[in-house]
Amino acid sequence: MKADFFTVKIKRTVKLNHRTIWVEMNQTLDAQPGQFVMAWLPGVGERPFSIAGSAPLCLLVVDVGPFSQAIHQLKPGDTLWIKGPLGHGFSLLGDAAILAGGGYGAAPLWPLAQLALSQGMNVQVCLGARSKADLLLCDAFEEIGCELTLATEDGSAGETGLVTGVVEKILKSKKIDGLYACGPTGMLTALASLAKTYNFPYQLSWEALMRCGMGLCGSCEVPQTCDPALPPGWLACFDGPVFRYP
Amino acid sequence: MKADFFTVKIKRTVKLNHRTIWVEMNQTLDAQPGQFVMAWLPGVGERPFSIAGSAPLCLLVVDVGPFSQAIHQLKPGDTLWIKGPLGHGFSLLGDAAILAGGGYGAAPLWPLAQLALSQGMNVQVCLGARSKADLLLCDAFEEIGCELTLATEDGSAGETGLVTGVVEKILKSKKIDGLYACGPTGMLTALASLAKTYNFPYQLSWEALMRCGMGLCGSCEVPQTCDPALPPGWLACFDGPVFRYP
Amino acid sequence: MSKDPDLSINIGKLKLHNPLVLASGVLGTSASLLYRAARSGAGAVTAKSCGPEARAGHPNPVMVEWEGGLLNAIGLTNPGAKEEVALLKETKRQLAATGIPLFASIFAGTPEEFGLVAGIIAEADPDLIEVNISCPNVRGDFGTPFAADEHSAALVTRAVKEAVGITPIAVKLAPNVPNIGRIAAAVVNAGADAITAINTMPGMVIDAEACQPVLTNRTGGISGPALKPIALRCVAEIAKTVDVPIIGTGGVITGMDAIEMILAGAKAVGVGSAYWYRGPEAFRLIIEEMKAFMIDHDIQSLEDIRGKAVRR
Amino acid sequence: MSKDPDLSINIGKLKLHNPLVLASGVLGTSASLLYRAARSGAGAVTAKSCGPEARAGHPNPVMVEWEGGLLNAIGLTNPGAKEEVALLKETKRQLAATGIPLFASIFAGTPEEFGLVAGIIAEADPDLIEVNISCPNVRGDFGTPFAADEHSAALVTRAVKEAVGITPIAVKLAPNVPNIGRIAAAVVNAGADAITAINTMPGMVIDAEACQPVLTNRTGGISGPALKPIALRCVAEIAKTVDVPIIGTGGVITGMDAIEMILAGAKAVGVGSAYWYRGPEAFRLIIEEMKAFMIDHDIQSLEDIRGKAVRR
Ligand SMILES: Cc1cc2nc3c(=O)[nH]c(=O)nc-3n(C[C@H](O)[C@H](O)[C@H](O)COP(=O)(O)OP(=O)(O)OC[C@H]3O[C@@H](n4cnc5c(N)ncnc54)[C@H](O)[C@@H]3O)c2cc1C
Ligand SMILES: Cc1cc2nc3c(=O)[nH]c(=O)nc-3n(C[C@H](O)[C@H](O)[C@H](O)COP(=O)(O)OP(=O)(O)OC[C@H]3O[C@@H](n4cnc5c(N)ncnc54)[C@H](O)[C@@H]3O)c2cc1C
Ligand SMILES: Cc1cc2nc3c(=O)[nH]c(=O)nc-3n(C[C@H](O)[C@H](O)[C@H](O)COP(=O)(O)O)c2cc1C
Ligand SMILES: Cc1cc2nc3c(=O)[nH]c(=O)nc-3n(C[C@H](O)[C@H](O)[C@H](O)COP(=O)(O)O)c2cc1C
Ligand code: FES
Ligand code: FES
Repeated sequence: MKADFFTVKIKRTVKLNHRTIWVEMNQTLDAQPGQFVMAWLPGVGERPFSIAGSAPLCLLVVDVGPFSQAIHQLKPGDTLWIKGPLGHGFSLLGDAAILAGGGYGAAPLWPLAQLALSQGMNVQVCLGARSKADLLLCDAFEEIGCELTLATEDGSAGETGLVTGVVEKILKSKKIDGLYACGPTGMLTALASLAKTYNFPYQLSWEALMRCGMGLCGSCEVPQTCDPALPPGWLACFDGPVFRYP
Repeated sequence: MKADFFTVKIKRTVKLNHRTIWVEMNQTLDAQPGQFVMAWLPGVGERPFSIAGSAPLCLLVVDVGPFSQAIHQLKPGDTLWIKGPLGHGFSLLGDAAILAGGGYGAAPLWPLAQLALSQGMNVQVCLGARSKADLLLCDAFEEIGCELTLATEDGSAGETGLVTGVVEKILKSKKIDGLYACGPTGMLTALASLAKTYNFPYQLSWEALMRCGMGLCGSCEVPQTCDPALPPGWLACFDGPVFRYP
Repeated sequence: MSKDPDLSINIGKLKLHNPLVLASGVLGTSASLLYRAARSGAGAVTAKSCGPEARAGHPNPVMVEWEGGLLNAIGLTNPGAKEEVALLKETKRQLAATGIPLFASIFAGTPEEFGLVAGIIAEADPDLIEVNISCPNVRGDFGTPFAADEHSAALVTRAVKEAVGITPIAVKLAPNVPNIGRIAAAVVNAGADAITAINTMPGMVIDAEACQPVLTNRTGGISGPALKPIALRCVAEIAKTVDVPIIGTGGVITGMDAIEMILAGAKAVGVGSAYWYRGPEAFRLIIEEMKAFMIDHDIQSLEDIRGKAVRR
Repeated sequence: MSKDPDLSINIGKLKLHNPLVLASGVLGTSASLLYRAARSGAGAVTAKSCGPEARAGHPNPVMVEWEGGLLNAIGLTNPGAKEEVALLKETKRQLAATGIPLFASIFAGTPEEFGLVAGIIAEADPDLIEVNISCPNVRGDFGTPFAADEHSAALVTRAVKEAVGITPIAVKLAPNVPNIGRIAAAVVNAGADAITAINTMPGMVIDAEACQPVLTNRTGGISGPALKPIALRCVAEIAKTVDVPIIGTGGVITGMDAIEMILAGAKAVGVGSAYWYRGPEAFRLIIEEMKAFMIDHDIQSLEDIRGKAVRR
């Protein structure tokens, strides 16, 4: 790992929903699913993004503020500055995996699903969002052969409620060797306790405010209040973003 | 090349004559014949020495002052600090070589002779010194199969006179593809003009006061007065020590 | 090869089981991170510098790696002195069982303010208070660092010393001064119990493609390998001038680096960027390498070699 | 892709066909070496600094490479001002046909002596005289460098300026100061026509095995890659403060480095250690890389990007 920036060019962007784009670059980045990059736009800022594809490098970007908006403005041929891959990703276990994503948490699950399928694993994907329009990559997961279950808070697609609900149902009903998830902190905290209740190995990709991205500044510590299984002083950027338990 | 010091241990030292030792280290140094090292003894100083052997690293050291004297004091197991290999060495041409050494100039010729013989070349070695006791490595060159001619100023061994004299005789009498020499500046200047007279390719390993040993300080410039064929600003440590002509 | 070499050292009355001190600003932002560093092998840990008020720090990018080291301009992100007291107390509680000392670190905008912050922080009863008069990343707000001249450095030292009573203080110096020995002498005369040397060296990394400095703050502080020869020179110069313990800091990544720092005259050795280069095992690896060197060279205790490379 | 980019620059009335200047002390010890550098692609060449009297310099080792760069303490080896005049005259003669400017470089122990040396050197009629008030390697003899404070720096500048008449002078500054912009302002006010920034950064490389600093002089000056971010920051700070041409020097090894230096505000670019890293073709390689970058980015002349990375 070397944490300096290099430039990539945007090859194309694809609109995924009203506020989300898929950004494909003109080059590959050797990375494991679950690792992330820091993306820099000079004069705008620098933000962490999950690696949503590595050959070529792809990011999935939800427009939530100034930086993500600026990414949405990029055109093919424009330059983006990348530092990474950073952190540690998922590592697959056993034959049957359940992948649970909340919002843009689908991003790191996409390369993970591809890898799992290529290894002959059975892959169950559960995606949750506020409403149907916010769901991401559903068709994509289905097309490559994942079993897909959806949950929306407003019931506009799949089950009504949170993704944790559908995950719990599956954990109860099927033989699963590992739970892999990425999404908002609340969702991950719930999944962690769920997995412990059912005594499942789990790997959760945590979010936190990233500053240095290099395990030095302490900004991205995920406290044990999020998951009591986390060791004290666990850093999302350096130890994670993926926390593996046990 | 990286110009920092590393340590080697003395394996053994062998007395070659009243003021010269052969120093064998406990490790190899990948180098071409004609390259040199800077040897450092903390508290004593740092001086340039030709690489007299590279597997293992060997130096030939004449006691002429404080530093070389300190080297003479070293015992097996003692530490020596080495920076190198530095500079550019000899490169062999054709089938028949004449190697001319004055004093410790025999040092870089020794690995060169070995290399030349291993390539099936005919190797003629001419060594010169003040008197018989000062000649170096004569038996060694002969044992490995070089033809040897000697010259001493006092006539105590070989021809009486300078090594340039015997070289000239050979150049006149034999088909030689290249002249390789190392020794005092005066000898090299004479050989350069000799070689030009007889229109021979030559490679001379020049000496100069070395300070940085890295081609930066300018101390080791060999002026065109030594050999008009030298390009302006020629540095023994960086461009040389071996100057190849044409 | 006989007995295990002794790596313990003293800073005044403080005993450290090894000389490695987690440098301020690196992972010292919470009790759990300080605890983690302590558990992973540090001889003492320093909290991130705190000032009078909470600061968010600079916007991203705040850090970048370049060929020879790192450059950061975090911008002294901290929760303010009052909050910091709670953090330090909790840290002390967590560290109690380990016996590993906790150093606080403070900065401020005027000597008086330094005194105020020091007074507040002293409530948490840290084992030592490091006085950061040398952060290169807050110029805009705080003017030229106090470490820049003897007079200001001494004023700050005196103000802090008066405010903290018996708590020992270390003053942290900057490398970008013409004569660091003089600054060291001034702060020692003013009451510093120890000196930490050095803080980062001001630098700038430019991305030609972007036509901009990489850090949002434009300039930042150089740490890591490129800082080591600068730090060694500063430590040697300070060791020549004053007699207090020096926490030699800058570019210590390996056990050999730590040994060099001690040869230059340091008593303890600060470790920051090594966390990036060697990961969470940094302290343990450095300790092992120091021990191996000491065994190889038949060195019983660090005191035997301290300052040896620069003694005439 | 249309026409070849224009790399020429002016320093006052001097025209350089490209911005690369052979840095003082690197291969500037003879007419033939300066001629060689000029022929190998430099836009201007600077002779090794010369002082009032001949100096042999420090005993070996005088130079070592470390992980991030080089460290040297040659010790201002020079033949003394009188001899230097002959060297410079011969160099001018050899360079005449090339049109490549020759810069002299001087140092001394007092402002008056600086004036004297400058007066002697001016006889050789160099195109510019660089005033080295920042050599870190001669402390013992010459005390803290004049570059350390505004007042001394200005005194030297004024003395030299008075002694040399119309010959332009560049004052060479040191990185180990708290506020290099202030020193720059002082020397410009005192008459400096240009600024060279920076000289090497003081440092020490210790060999633990030897229990000693590697250089006989113990400390030396850091040059090469590790110096670049320090130099960029200094150049940016100076460019913000004064308006004279800056010869940005420190760690320029590639064309990209040179471009960065210009983005930071430099007019010309000093090149020293690159000779070690890239060999005698250094100038030519750097020029080619600069041109490639300029063509790629549609930059017609260096003036279009000078200071662009640090302009607000
Ligand atoms: C490991 C990791 C992976 C991520 N992967 C993705 C992804 O694949 N796709 C995606 O759209 N988003 C991802 N994010 C979140 C993404 O970083 C934020 O959406 C983005 O930073 C928003 O910046 P902004 O300027 O647009 O909005 P802002 O207005 O700056 O912030 C909006 C929200 O984004 C988050 N945020 C802002 N700055 C940071 C920061 N430095 N570090 C972490 N979070 C921040 C905060 O929750 C904030 O409230 C990821 C975050 C992390 C930590
Ligand atoms: C490329 C090169 C290869 C050499 N190879 C050998 C060798 O294989 N065996 C050997 O015995 N000697 C060799 N020498 C010479 C060797 O460097 C000197 O004998 C040695 O430096 C003497 O140091 P001293 O302290 O013993 O003597 P001093 O009293 O310091 O010097 C005696 C003489 O050695 C020479 N010398 C001193 N310092 C230097 C220096 N820094 N650079 C060059 N010459 C110096 C000068 O001619 C001086 O008059 C070589 C020199 C060069 C330049
Ligand atoms: C990310 C980062 C943040 C830092 N923050 C502080 C700080 O808040 N206070 C301080 O005194 N030094 C701070 N420093 C400087 C370090 O304490 C240390 O002096 C410097 O990094 C050199 O040591 P190193 O090379 O081991 O990192 C910081 C350094 C880094 C890398
Ligand atoms: C071997 C060596 C000798 C030097 N001698 C001088 C000198 O005599 N006068 C001077 O002003 N600078 C001297 N310098 C400093 C250089 O001119 C330059 O400022 C410094 O090396 C940084 O540039 P670089 O990184 O390109 O080498 C010397 C540098 C080196 C490496
Ligand atoms: S973002 Fe700085 S430690 Fe993780
Ligand atoms: S010894 Fe310095 S240039 Fe050769």
